[in-house]
Amino acid sequence: GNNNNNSSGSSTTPPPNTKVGVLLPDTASSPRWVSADPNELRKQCTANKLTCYIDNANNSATTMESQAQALINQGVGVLLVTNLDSGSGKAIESLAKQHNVVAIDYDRLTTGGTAEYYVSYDNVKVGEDQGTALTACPQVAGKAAVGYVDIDGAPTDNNATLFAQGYNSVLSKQAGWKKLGEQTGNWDPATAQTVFTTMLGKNPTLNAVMVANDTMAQSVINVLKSQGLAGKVAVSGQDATAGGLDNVMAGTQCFTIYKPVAGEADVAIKLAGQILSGQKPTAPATIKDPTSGREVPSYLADPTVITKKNVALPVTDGYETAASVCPTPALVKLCNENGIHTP
Amino acid sequence: MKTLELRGVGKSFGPVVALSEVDFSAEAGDVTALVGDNGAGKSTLVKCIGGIHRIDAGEILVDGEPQQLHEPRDAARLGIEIVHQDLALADNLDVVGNMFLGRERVGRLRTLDENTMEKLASQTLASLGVRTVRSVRQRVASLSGGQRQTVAIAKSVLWSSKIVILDEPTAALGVAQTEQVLDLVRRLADRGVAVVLVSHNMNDVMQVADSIAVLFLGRMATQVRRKDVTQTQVVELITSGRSGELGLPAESRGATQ
Amino acid sequence: MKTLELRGVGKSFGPVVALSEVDFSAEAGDVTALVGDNGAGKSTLVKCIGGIHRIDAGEILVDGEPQQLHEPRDAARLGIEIVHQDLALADNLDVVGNMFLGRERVGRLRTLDENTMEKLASQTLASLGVRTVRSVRQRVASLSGGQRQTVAIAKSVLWSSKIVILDEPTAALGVAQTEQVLDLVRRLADRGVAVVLVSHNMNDVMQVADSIAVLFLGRMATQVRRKDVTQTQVVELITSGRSGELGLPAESRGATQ
Amino acid sequence: MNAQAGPAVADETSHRKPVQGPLSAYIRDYLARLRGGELGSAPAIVGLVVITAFFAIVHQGFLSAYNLEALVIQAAPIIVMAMGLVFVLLLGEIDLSAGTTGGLCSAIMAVLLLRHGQPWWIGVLAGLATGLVIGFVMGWLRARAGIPSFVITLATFLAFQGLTLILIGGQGSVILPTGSPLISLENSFVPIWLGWTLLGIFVLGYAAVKLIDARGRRESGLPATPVVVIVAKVIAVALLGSAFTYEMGINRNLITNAFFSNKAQGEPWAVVLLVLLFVIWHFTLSRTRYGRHVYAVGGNEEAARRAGVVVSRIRISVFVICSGMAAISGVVAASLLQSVQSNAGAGNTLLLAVGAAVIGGTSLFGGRGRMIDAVLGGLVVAVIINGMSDLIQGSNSSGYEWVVTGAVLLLAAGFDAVVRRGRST
Amino acid sequence: MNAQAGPAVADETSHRKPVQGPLSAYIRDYLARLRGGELGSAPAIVGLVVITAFFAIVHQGFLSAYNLEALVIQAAPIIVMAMGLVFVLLLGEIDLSAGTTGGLCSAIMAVLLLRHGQPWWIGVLAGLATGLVIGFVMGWLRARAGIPSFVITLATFLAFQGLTLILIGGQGSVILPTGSPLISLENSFVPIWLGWTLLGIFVLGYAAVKLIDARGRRESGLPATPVVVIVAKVIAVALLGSAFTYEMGINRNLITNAFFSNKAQGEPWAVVLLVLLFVIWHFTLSRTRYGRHVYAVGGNEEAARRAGVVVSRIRISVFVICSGMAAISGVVAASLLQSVQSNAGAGNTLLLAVGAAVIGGTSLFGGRGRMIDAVLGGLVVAVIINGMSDLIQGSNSSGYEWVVTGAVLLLAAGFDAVVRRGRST
Ligand SMILES: Nc1ncnc2c1ncn2[C@@H]1O[C@H](COP(=O)(O)OP(=O)(O)OP(=O)(O)O)[C@@H](O)[C@H]1O
Ligand SMILES: Nc1ncnc2c1ncn2[C@@H]1O[C@H](COP(=O)(O)OP(=O)(O)OP(=O)(O)O)[C@@H](O)[C@H]1O
Ligand SMILES: [Mg+2]
Ligand SMILES: [Mg+2]
Repeated sequence: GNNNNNSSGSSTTPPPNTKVGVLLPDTASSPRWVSADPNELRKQCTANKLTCYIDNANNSATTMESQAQALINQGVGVLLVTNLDSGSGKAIESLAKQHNVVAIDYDRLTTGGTAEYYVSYDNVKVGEDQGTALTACPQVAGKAAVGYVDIDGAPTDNNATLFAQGYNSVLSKQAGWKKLGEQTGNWDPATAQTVFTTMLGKNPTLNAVMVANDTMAQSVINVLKSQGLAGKVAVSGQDATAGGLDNVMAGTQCFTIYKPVAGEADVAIKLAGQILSGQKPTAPATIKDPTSGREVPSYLADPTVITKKNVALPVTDGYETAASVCPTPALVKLCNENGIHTP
Repeated sequence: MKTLELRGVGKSFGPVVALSEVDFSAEAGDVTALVGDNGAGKSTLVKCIGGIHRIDAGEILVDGEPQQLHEPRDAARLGIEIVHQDLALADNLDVVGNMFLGRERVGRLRTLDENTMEKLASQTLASLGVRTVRSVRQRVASLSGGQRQTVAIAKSVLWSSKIVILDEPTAALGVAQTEQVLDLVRRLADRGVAVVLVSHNMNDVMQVADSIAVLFLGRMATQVRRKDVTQTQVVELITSGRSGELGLPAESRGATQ
Repeated sequence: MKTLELRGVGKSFGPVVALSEVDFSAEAGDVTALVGDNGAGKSTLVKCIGGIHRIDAGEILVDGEPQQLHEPRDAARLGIEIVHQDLALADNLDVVGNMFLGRERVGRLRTLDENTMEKLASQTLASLGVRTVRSVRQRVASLSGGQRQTVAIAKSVLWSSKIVILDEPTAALGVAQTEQVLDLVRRLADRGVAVVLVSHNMNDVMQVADSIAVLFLGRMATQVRRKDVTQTQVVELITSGRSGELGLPAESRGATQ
Repeated sequence: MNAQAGPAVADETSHRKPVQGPLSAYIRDYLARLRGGELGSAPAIVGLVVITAFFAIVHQGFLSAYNLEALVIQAAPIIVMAMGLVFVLLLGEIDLSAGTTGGLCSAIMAVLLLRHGQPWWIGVLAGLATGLVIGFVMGWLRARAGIPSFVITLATFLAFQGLTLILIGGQGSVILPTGSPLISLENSFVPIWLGWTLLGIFVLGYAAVKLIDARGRRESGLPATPVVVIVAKVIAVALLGSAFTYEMGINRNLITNAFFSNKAQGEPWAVVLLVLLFVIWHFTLSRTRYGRHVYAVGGNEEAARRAGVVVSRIRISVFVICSGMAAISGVVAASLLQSVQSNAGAGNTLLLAVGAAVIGGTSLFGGRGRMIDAVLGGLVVAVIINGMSDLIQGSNSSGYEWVVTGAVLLLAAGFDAVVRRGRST
Repeated sequence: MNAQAGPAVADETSHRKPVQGPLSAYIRDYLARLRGGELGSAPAIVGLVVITAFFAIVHQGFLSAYNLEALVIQAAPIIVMAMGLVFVLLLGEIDLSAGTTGGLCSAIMAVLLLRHGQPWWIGVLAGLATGLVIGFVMGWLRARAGIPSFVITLATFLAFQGLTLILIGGQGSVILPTGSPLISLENSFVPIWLGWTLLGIFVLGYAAVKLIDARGRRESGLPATPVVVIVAKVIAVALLGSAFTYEMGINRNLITNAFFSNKAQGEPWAVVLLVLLFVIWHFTLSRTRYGRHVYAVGGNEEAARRAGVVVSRIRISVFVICSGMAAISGVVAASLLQSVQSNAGAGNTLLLAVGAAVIGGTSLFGGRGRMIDAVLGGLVVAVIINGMSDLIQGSNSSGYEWVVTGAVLLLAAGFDAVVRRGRST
């Protein structure tokens, strides 16, 4: 029981090695990797007097591997890894281990990997929250019979599988809910739009659409709009993007999932700081790695479901700016009605 | 028995009838000249024999045996060696590479025997009177028109073949080189090869040919022994398909068009 | 004043010296024959005049004015029209498209005036004695060697130019067509055009030329009036660079190699 | 015998076919050309019909007005991009970056609209201008610096993907303002009466051009397409157009209920854009000096150069056209998705557009290709993608979908190749 | 005058250069060829040196033993794939699916290993066999059915991506068993003594081949490379090899801490594989009848056909080689990542490999290219990617990275083009 009060390490003398490497996965699965995470991580690093090197692998495992090599070459002592998949994640972690660098799984668990810690939101939980929130949408709440379709993320992305596992476990248990189709949108709006156009053509009376994230939800809403059905059908989302929040305010999207980056970033960076200063912190929980059965010391945060009621939260948190959520006069008006105040 | 014989050969390109009912023969030891106006079908005939075009009708016999010629390889297997009018040389290979293409010499470990090939190439070119090819290691893209022509001819004489067909071999050649090639043609025939020579140059034709075949608008006007005709008659046959008793019957001329 | 004049022109391709210190001139109303062995540098000289190759040394004068020829367009602008030995035709265009390439006629709305072009193309071909081109709407890829040659020649006579250069124009042509082209050459000269004719056929050269220039291994052996030499002398000049008093001084022969 | 002057030599030279009534001669000629391998669009059309029939059988509702509209608007960005690519391919060049160029241009447009409050047309103009400048720079690098276009456009493919990401930034996507005319392009419809009027104008124009052509040729003493054939073609075009316009006139709303009854009918505006672009570029390629020069450079660059064509200018121009069309394609795609993503134009966008042109009959080696190739090939690709999206279900569906898409693409191309077979030999 | 018989005509014919000592003649000749534009690998080498120097300056640690090893193992899959692509490109064909073929083959290997408990070599053989079969089928479709290779390989690009996804399934990746020799390929190191031994063998072999060649030519009375030049070349190769082997002998571990303390030294096994593959294919292309025929078909297919080369067999064979090398590349990539992803080989894999071959000097239009192109170009690409990943930091770094990678690629190619400039005209 060393200490899990993470802030205590920062007041001691600066550690000899202050370099932390961060490997982020891509730009398509969620916009968070483009600026939210880098910005927050950098902020935390500065606060903890650490030097952070942040890379994004652009959805290529080989790129991530080469970035890992480069960071290790920089002399980082701790490597935060948001893997693209467990395989390449494991390779990077064993590489790190080979070169005496401590790896932390950031946001995504590398199953079968060798990371010393796991800092994340629980992705199955995210999926479950999505499922539960969908059943609570006004369009379907209390209905005896609900027809719905799934539009999943890219099957190449393990997280998409975990999300789907989460929401399907909830939805399949709902009495009267009938799945009319399940397709993948590949995290790609064009694919999602093509797929949903066909789905709607086959099932014009569907009541709910379980979409894995906000970007693909936009495509679903486009199609619904063209049929005058926007707002009549419950549509889910994830990531609390500006567009997603707009759609939630407009009522065309039922909810989105907000995962405040700060909740992960500050924990991870403080942990890194402690490791660099020579400690071996003890995590508050463990998660069982389904592949190796190893109990991975974990720091887990909870996601928030954003509906029209609490739509202002991501903006007041600073996760999104009011300017990007409310770019046009019409949206400014809507924002003001919903408690988002533009300067 | 004729070394090479064509019977009733026909060939069309879509709507264009290039050859129709062509009979033609070439005998060992003879130089057979194939003449005709531009577009008469000479090169098409040569390409049919070479397996580049498939014939639509008729048959091609080599040593009296009907043969299926679908690929240039088929022709090569039968001992037919051709220099085409549209010289096909691989511009990215050097002179040696082109001359031995398809018949490279190999040495130990089945590696190319470049030294032997290089020597043979130089010798053959020299024997054709070419003095201006600076190096046989030069890529053929950089050769002059006549030099390219010589490389193509040299390629064909490197092998002992039964039938050698030359489609306008001297068109691009200088005075001395033309003499050498005509000389070569004569010597090949004397060695017992059946040589077919396509040419527009009546002097050359009258000088070396033993037999003359005249194509007119895709039809064979006539094939006669050299000694039975005069140059004027041949020219008349070429331009009008007919000369006195020789050639196509009057009513059929131009019907193929 | 000479219509076309070259002074001390030199051109090398990497290690290969194709032309060195070449002087040459052609006058309006004259047919100037340019002869030489294979690889002597005739086509290279023509390409230098045509702006296809840039010269390394010397200067090219048209009507006494030194000119920079960097692009074929530059030559065309000066009224120089050339039929190259390596006929450049766009195989994917038809005969009309090729003959008018770069100088298409346009009609209303700046659209191509296909009808006029088609008529003119047919007429020009007919005037060159070509009877076997089935349609001027045929793609040139399907033409015979001689037909391609005729299209290239026809292309050059469609325009009134000051200087016309023909690089072995009759090489692939039949007897009648050759006559037509030689006739054309004579008529062009008579109309005051400076015509340069590259040819290996001494009969043709002696028949139409007013002046003869002989290239030997990249150097100009001599340029003389037709009437001052015999055919034998010209052949000697071609093969050895020298004939009696004419040609390169003995010690310099072959030095360019 | 002077060609410049002599006018009256040989009409009989150029056409010695026995005259036996213009119609039967025309048909005989056409069949002979078909046999000879000059197939034009026939294989692509047959392929399109076969694939459509296939999906119409296995996927009920495939030919409904609802799906037909979806198909057209999904095909629009592919077709527009393929049209631009035809120019580049005609020169034997490639533009790997057309997809990301479109993405970048639409991102610039979206950012101007939403972050700088510009009106929509300024955004579109800025996007288009960007495309043209990009094309000019790439063309210049190819023509003057002599860098292979594969490498140039591979570099810009990467760079523009990055620029789009930087522009769109952390939001993942920028959503276009609702109600903007931009969105209408793919999502609102030509009034039915206007649709019929436009069809009428198109058919009349087509007829007029064909008839004037034929008259011109007859007046010049050249053989012309018989009037019967022209009339038949015009009627065919009119019928096809009418069938489409009629089906698009049906209300496509899937459900109506007490709350809600708006109607979706009329053809999408994108169709008008497509027809317009097609007519312009088809005209350019087939009837202008410029188009002729493009073919000439693609067929034999040296021949074109010797004929006085400024090859480098042609080369630059095709890149400009291609990138400009890519920009338009980007705008159309943005209209379709009502938003611009940070990865707009990446992925398979470009490959599908090139595939469309090639399936249509355009050669990758230059010199052969037409505008109609882009349209027909684009439709084939769109039909495959649309038809496929229903065929396979499940969260791992994309795996099977890729496999089947690949197989169908191969079948379509194989069919095409077999039909064209006659041409070789 | 009979060429078959007549042996003794004209040695002076083929070489009329004034003899003035073999060395100075050799140098004069080399310079003249350089001036004439026959640059061989010079531009790629200079480009490589310039880029490396650039990164070594802006990015301290770029030339460290650690990074050099990383660079080599990252370049390995690209180089292997580019080697295979050179064959296809030499024929003017393209294989868009090389990347996903590699992915599919490695997926098959991984699945055999992990789900069916096969030993590693069965997995590798199965993967390789799959590659060869794929290549054969694609080659057959190209050569016999006459479908353009762009379309065939676009279809297989999609289909194999789908198959890999189906095989690997929704977990995103399959992890190779720890300690398998497969992983060692890219992740463990040749013992230092063995490294030096292998280098010695390589240098001796190189010297032997060059000297035997020269002797053969001299014996045949042909001009040969002077011994001085050969010795100089051998020394250069030996020096370069020694420098590399020496640097790879340094322990590359940068830090030790409470958790672990390992050593990393010796060159990666992948280097041995690369050298082996290079020697085999270089030999095939430059010294066998087959290689000569590949060049001939690429230079002028018709000429090759007329010379009796079985063009379709050559065409099929290059696809087989390309796909086989793609399979090996897939295995190397799997070894690098110690796992196989469900999107293995997709994305930019193929474009980068083709880019490598082209930057090295291989033409996309066929007929021009060598094995060394793949190696040098692959190194250029790997240096850019490796150098870049460190250069740019900050939010949106991935966007900037794309942009800068594109720009550097363009610079490298532009440099190459400018150097080669002399050749045109
Ligand atoms: N692009 C080039 N690169 C290298 N060498 C060249 C090139 N073009 C021509 N040569 C060389 O220059 C010399 C002259 O060639 P040119 O084509 O001018 O000869 P020519 O007199 O026209 O011969 P021919 O009568 O055979 O047409 C030849 O030795 C040829 O090999
Ligand atoms: N591939 C082809 N497609 C269509 N027509 C062709 C093709 N090849 C040749 N032709 C036509 O066939 C006829 C005969 O051509 P061929 O080349 O055999 O003539 P030729 O007698 O060799 O003439 P030349 O003396 O000019 O070489 C010509 O009218 C030509 O246009
Ligand atoms: Mg011929
Ligand atoms: Mg010449």
